Amino acid sequence: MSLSQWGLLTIGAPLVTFVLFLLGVGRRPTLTVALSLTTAALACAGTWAMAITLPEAGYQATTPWAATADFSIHLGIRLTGLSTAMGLVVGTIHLLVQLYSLGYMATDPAQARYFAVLSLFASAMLSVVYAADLIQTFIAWELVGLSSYLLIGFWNFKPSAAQAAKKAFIMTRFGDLGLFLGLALLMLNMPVEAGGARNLLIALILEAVANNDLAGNLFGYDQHTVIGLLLLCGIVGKSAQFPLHSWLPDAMEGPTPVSALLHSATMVAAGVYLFALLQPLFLASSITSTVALGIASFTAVMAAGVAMVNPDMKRVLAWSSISQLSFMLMGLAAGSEVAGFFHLVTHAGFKCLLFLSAGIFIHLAHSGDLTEIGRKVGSRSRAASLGLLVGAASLAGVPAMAGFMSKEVILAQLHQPGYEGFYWLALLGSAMTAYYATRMAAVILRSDSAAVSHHRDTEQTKQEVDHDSNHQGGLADSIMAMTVVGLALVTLGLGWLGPQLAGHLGLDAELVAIDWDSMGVGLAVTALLAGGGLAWYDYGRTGAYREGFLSGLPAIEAMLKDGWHMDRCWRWVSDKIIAGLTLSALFIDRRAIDRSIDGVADGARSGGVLAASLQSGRLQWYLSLTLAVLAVALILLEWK
Amino acid sequence: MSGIYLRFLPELGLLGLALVLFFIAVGPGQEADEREPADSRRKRLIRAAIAGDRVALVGGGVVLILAILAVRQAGPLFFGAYRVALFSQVIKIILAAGLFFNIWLAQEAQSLAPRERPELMLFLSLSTLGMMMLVSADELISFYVALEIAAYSLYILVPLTRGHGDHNEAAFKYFLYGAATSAVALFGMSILFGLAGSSSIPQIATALSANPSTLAVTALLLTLGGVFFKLAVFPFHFWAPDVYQTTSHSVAAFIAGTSKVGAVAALLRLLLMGLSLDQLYWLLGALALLSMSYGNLAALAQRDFKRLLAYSGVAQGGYILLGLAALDSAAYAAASYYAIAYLALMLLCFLVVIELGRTRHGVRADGSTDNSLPIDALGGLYSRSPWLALALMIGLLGLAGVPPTAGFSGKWFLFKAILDQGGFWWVLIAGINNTIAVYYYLVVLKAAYVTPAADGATAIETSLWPRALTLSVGLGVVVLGIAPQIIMPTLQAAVSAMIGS
Amino acid sequence: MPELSPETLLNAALGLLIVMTLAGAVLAVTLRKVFHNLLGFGLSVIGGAGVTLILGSEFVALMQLLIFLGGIAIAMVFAVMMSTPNEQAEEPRSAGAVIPAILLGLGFTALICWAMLDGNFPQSSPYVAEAWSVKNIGLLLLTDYELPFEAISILLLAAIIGSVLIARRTREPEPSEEADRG
Amino acid sequence: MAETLGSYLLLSSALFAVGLFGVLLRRNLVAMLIGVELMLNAVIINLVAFARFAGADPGNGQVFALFVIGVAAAEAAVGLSIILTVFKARGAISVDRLEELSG
Amino acid sequence: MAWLDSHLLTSILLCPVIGLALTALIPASRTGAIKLSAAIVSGISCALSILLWQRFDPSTSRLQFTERMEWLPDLGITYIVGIDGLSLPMVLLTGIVFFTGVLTMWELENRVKEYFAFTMALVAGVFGVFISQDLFFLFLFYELAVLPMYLLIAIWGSTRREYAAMKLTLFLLAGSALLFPALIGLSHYSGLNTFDLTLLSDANTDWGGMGIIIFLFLYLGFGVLAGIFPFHTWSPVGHVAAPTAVSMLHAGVLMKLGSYGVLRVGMQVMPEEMVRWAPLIAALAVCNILYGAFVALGQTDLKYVIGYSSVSHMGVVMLGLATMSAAGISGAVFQMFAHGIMTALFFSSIGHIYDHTHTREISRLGGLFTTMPRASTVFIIAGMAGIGVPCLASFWAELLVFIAAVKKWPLAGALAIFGLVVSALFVLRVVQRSFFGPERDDWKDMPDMGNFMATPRVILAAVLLLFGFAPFLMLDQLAASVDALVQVLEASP
Repeated sequence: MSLSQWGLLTIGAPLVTFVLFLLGVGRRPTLTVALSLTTAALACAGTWAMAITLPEAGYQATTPWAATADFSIHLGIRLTGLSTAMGLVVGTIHLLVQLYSLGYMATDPAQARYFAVLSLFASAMLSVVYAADLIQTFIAWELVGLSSYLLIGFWNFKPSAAQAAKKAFIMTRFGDLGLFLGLALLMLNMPVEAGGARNLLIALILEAVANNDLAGNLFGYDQHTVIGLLLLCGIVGKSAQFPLHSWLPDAMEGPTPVSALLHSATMVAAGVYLFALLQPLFLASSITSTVALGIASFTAVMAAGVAMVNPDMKRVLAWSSISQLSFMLMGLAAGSEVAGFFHLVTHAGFKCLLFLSAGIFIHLAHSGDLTEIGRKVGSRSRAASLGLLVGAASLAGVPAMAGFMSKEVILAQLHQPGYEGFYWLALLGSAMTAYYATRMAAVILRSDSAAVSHHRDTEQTKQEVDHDSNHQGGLADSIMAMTVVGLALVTLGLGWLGPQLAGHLGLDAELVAIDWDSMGVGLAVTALLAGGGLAWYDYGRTGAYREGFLSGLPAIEAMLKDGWHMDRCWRWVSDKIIAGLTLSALFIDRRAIDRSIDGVADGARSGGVLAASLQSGRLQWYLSLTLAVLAVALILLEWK
Repeated sequence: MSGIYLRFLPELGLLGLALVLFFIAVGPGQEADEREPADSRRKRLIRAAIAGDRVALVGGGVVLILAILAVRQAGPLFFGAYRVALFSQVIKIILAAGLFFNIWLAQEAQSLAPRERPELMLFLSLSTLGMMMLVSADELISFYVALEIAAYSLYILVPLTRGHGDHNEAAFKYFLYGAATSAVALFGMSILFGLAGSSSIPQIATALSANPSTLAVTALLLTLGGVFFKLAVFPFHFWAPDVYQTTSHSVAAFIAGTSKVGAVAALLRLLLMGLSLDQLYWLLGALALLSMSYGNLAALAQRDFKRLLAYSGVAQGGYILLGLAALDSAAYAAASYYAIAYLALMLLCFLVVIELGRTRHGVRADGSTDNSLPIDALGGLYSRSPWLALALMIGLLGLAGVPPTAGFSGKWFLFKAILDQGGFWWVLIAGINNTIAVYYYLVVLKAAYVTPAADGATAIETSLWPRALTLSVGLGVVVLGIAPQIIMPTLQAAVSAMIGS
Repeated sequence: MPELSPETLLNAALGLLIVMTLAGAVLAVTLRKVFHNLLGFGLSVIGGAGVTLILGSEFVALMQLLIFLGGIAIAMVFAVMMSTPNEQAEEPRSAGAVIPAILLGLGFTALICWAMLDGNFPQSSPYVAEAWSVKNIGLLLLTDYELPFEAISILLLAAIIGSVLIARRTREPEPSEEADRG
Repeated sequence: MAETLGSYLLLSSALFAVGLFGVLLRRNLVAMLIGVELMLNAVIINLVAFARFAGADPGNGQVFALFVIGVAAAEAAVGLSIILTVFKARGAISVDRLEELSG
Repeated sequence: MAWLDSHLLTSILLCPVIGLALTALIPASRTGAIKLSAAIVSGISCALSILLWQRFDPSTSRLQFTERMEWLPDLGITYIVGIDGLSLPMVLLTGIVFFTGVLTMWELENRVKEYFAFTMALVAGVFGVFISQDLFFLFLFYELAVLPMYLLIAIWGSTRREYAAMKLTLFLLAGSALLFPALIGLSHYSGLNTFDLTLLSDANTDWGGMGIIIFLFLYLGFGVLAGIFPFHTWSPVGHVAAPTAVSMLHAGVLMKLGSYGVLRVGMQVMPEEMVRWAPLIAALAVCNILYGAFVALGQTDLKYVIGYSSVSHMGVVMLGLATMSAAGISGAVFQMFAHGIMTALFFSSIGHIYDHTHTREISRLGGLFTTMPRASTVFIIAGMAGIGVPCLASFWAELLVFIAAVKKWPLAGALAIFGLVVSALFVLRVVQRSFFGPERDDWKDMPDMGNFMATPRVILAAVLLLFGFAPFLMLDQLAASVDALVQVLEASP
């Protein structure tokens, strides 16, 4: 099989499942599930094959898909170190989650729709990864958004799920607004090749950026900055960075495997991947990189803060994903290509592990609340506890674990002159990460010894759990347990794959190596110990008050619980601005335009009544009127 | 010698028909005979009336055939007082066709007493005869007498409606308004006679073009007044709504349809005299726009269908006058094409009025006759009689200028001719007027097609006559609309021959 | 006494006739009783005939007198007698209706008259007695104007039948008008 | 009074005006008819005057006048019979009784 | 087959006319036969338009399948029919919407005979406009398409139908009151006394002062039907009142007559005037997009939302035309096609919902996804197309138009793209309120679409997906004609 055939198979196979589902195969769930599993396996095999047989200079095969005289759009695949590595991650995790979902969704009546949309997501995500033309990336980007909408709103009979799905789609759409505009401007300012039709082939873009063809100014600013900032909007939207992040915690309404696959490992990582893909373009203007760094570092700290106080396990993991994504962005924005990406790979591993184990915990405890899980399940489920331990450890950044290895590279990258502020923020972030990671592990695993803290279960996680819990144990549990254990083992080894990854990306392994006795590592370990210790003190040790040091500062705690009131400002925006615009538009439509047009019609009608009244019935009035008009005509004749 | 008879064939045919009808009217069946019981006398009268109707129909058909035969005739008659040309012969065919269809409509007309039905046929044919002579009269005196023949037979027909009522009021108004206008027209003609020194139209034309003065335009305007009265253009239209509403449906059909075609033809011939007076262009244009707008606006406020048709007639007269104001052969051809289309569409509308009239017991409480037809009486026509509904739809859509009827093509040619003479803004005003007109046509169509039949409204069984008429005229209108080249070239040739000579 | 030459006599007669016509016309229009109007109308017709006579057309003058006075005026008398039983006078129009009517009537005719007066009519040809004779009219009626001659007969026939028809309905109602409606 | 075309035209216009005035003002239908007849008289004088002074063919003018007289007669006949039917229908021959049809 | 080859267009035009004749002949009582004949006729016309699509030679920009017949030579009227890349998609669109429209109204019961007769007349008018190359016939078919609309809405309509029908008809005829002088003026002021479009556009006459007025009248006349900003209020009212298939035909096809008119008559014959007025057209188009989207956001009736979304999408079409670039115009034509199919799908799904629940209040409808999964999926597919989700036809159209717009007027482009977000808002708001959420008990026993009734919806969805997956099918057909038009536009001063 040639590379392009592999590519077509990887992207095409899952899509076939979705199309067949649409055409009616959906009526037989088992067939759909089987089909989606086989296509997932095929795709995963495809990604591995492409990663292994990648020729030295990369491979690109495109066909012009929609051509007009001004510009043409190409579809195809572009295999580079980066794209095959990312494809590998996506393919494998997707296969794992599909397996896991077999158990998780065993009893759900709409199972066929779930697996079909999941395959649609896989094909879209792979298409983002392997795209050769930025427009193809944009297309896949939108499809990913669509499938996340359908998956978050999978249980659409739940109003909260429907609301969350809509919110996710709209917010990411805001981001895509900037992305589309950026792409359009990029397309229009690309150097014109011979045929006169411009296009957005990534290879051409990188080449143009390299030999500085894109210089010049656009609306008075440097072109790189304008395009870079606009593309950044898309990334901020998709990877849930600061202004457009509040959809991710609500996205937890969806089934847990969805959260595992989409909202931790792959989908939200698409933004970071795009940044890595077009890194030379972003770094070409210093303003864009500093803005990216600023947003990322602020989001890291902000998200970590919320994660520290959030009672619900999946919400904690969601906020933690936001902050980890900011770390990746910081790494990339600070200039190193491998730092962010390595963290992306490891994060995909341990965050997916954490989510899958959370799935088991919630299945068993019938509730998403941390203390509830701690009390009911504690460490009874072997696999889940193992997953939780390994995941939490690498999340917190315990040395030699996957999280630590990749985060350390990022911290090292930030440790250069000029990035001091961001470095300290990163350190603070990793400390807070250590805090909430240990807090989560401690609350669940050490629940029996600690005094019973006041327990509050949020309404909607209750309902969600009822749904999860009606499984009949047995085969489903064992499948889920096996996947978690497998993933745990893989995550353990991930940390050490740094050099191979760098080699795959065509960079020397030095960039990823950690010199253990440097001051940076020391600082990182101190941050870990500080955060972890504090959390252990609050939650882990016997007799802990399980309150969290923040309960001492109720104002801050309330703000953090409410997610820095971001939801409230977005609702304000939608209520005030959008509703206001709608009402004024309605007013114009009903009052101004309609009223004036009906007015014209009534005017004509009253003109009619006036004209008819001329017909008074008196014969002599008729005659005099006729003569009067004739007289006027005669006068006009004389005068003209 | 035979040439002369051939040239005068249609008029001779009509005279013959009038003679036959005269004898039927005063024939043996009519005189009152005490001994005879009332209802047998009534049956005899009805039989005589139906016999009269059939004879008139056959006679109308014969006249139509004669007119078609005589279409190629050309040349002067009666010592130059009468000119027969392709244009006059074409108009005679249309007038004969109009008469034939009007007689077809008036078969067993209910709104006239059986005793007076032969007279109805007699005066209809006399009026058509007058109009035929009007068209080829080449001399002011015969023009005036022919005009009066056409007019007086209609003044007599209007009061002939069954019983007493407000049609008498309309009759007197119609008569006196007509008399006064014809007196004013005569005054204008006398001035024309003075200016040209002779009453023959070609000489007047040469005299007027020799020294065009405001007096010439004044005189021509007054003379045109007489014909405007007949065409019911704005300042001369006041009689139309009352007459249409109150007189019997068959007479109203004739006044609305055929007599308007005659008026258009007469106007065309009179305008020959004023071709060189450019002030006339502005005057006629202004009159046309006024009458178009007045007709359309007034029609908006109407509740009675025939009154609405009257005002719409004023508006349609405005469109035709706008065409005639362009004073060039293409415009004249378009105007006559539009007049033909208008005649056919009016026949369709009045077919519905007459058939509905049969089912309405038109007598008010105080015994006076009520010939009005409110629009709501059309309610639910689609279910009561699909044939009439179809006829009404074609008629109304044609009047509204909706393709594929001849109304649309007519409007298109008319507006093209006007615009070619530089009337861009006039065409815009006419277009806007057309939109206003569509409103009240749709109000009627809504009554017929949308509002369900009022309870108690019985189904109207239409006999073979009206169905055949709907099919033939309706199809004719649609075919004429889609393929105007059937008659358009002949009209253009006729008009250019007339203007050229 | 100015000498009685034929012109002064002619002018005097013309003056008298004009005054008679106009006075008759004004009487025909303003008096309140219809009979007085008819008398005024008769006077005006006689004046008109006289003027026509002076203009040289005896036949037309004669016809005017004959038809207008003999025919139309008498018919009107009959009509008035049949329609207004007790001869009551018609109350006059209010000033508000009169003035606009006068203004309109006079204005309209003044406009035409002003246009006529400064209109350039062709040169007047010398008076040829023979052209004005009755023989010439008879000749013309049967040659040049033979068509209107025939046409007027149709018109008069139609008028007679029509008026008889309409008038008949006023006297003897239709025998079974209602029954027939069935 | 000078015997010129102008004076005759003045006379006929005056007569026309008075006739018009009669038609516009009088309530009695017959009086209106009289007004119309007066207007026709004015036309006759006009025609004959043109025949005499404006170089028109005298025969033509006179014949025209004759036909106008003829039509006037026909008009009076029809007019009077219509007035009779109005009288039967409305009981009076005054124009105020003829104002019911409007709008 | 040779006859068919040379007279393909006239036979497409004659299909509905024959359908009209057939419907007239079949007695009113046998509704089944009438529906069957209508289905067959519409099927044939759809098949013929697909045949046309397949036989079309995309390499040249000249007119194809032309048929010519002298009609009234000295009045400059000749019967010329022919299509090029611009009108080909429109003919296909009409064929598809006509066929699916007839199928959607399969459950109609009252006055079936008249309904199908008027629909045949309407479609004959629409076909006529898209294929005729002579102004007289173009205007004849344009007016023919307007009047049956009145009766269709007034008789079979729903909320405030008579007011809506009258308002719609008067609006369109006011538009045509402007078109009368403009079209005739074209032939008069161009000096050559003909209505033949190709002659007029090749002559590239200098219009002088009157050119401005004529183009303005053309743009406003046709624009009223295309729903441009200030004159759009008739279209939502008309859509809501019309029965399902009529609003499918109306929003799907009739609104395209307006923009097609501007494209064919306005841009081809008077390029320099188009260049002069392009900024105004673009500004109004952007108003259309944003204004339509925001008003749709505030609506409570399902059909009103779709009505205003059509106004917003037609704004995208006009924006595409205003950019006068190859991408813009081909995007506009593609959007005309895609929006036609999408709105037809929207209305047919709402039709099914309305027929059973007899309400279209968004607040009262809820949880329909569980009660009627099929109808809801169809609505959601149409909704996704409305938002411009990839793999559905309108994505490509909007992509091309917006990139072209950003190139010509960056601000207009940005605002138009913002419109996308607002349209996402109102579609998802409707989907969330009416389709997702808990199942309401008063709609619990509503039947979902049967297999037969699902076929038209599936056809429409399939077309959306087909052109979404393979845009080159459409863009290659358009390429030659669009390039020719762009050259003409660039050549003018």
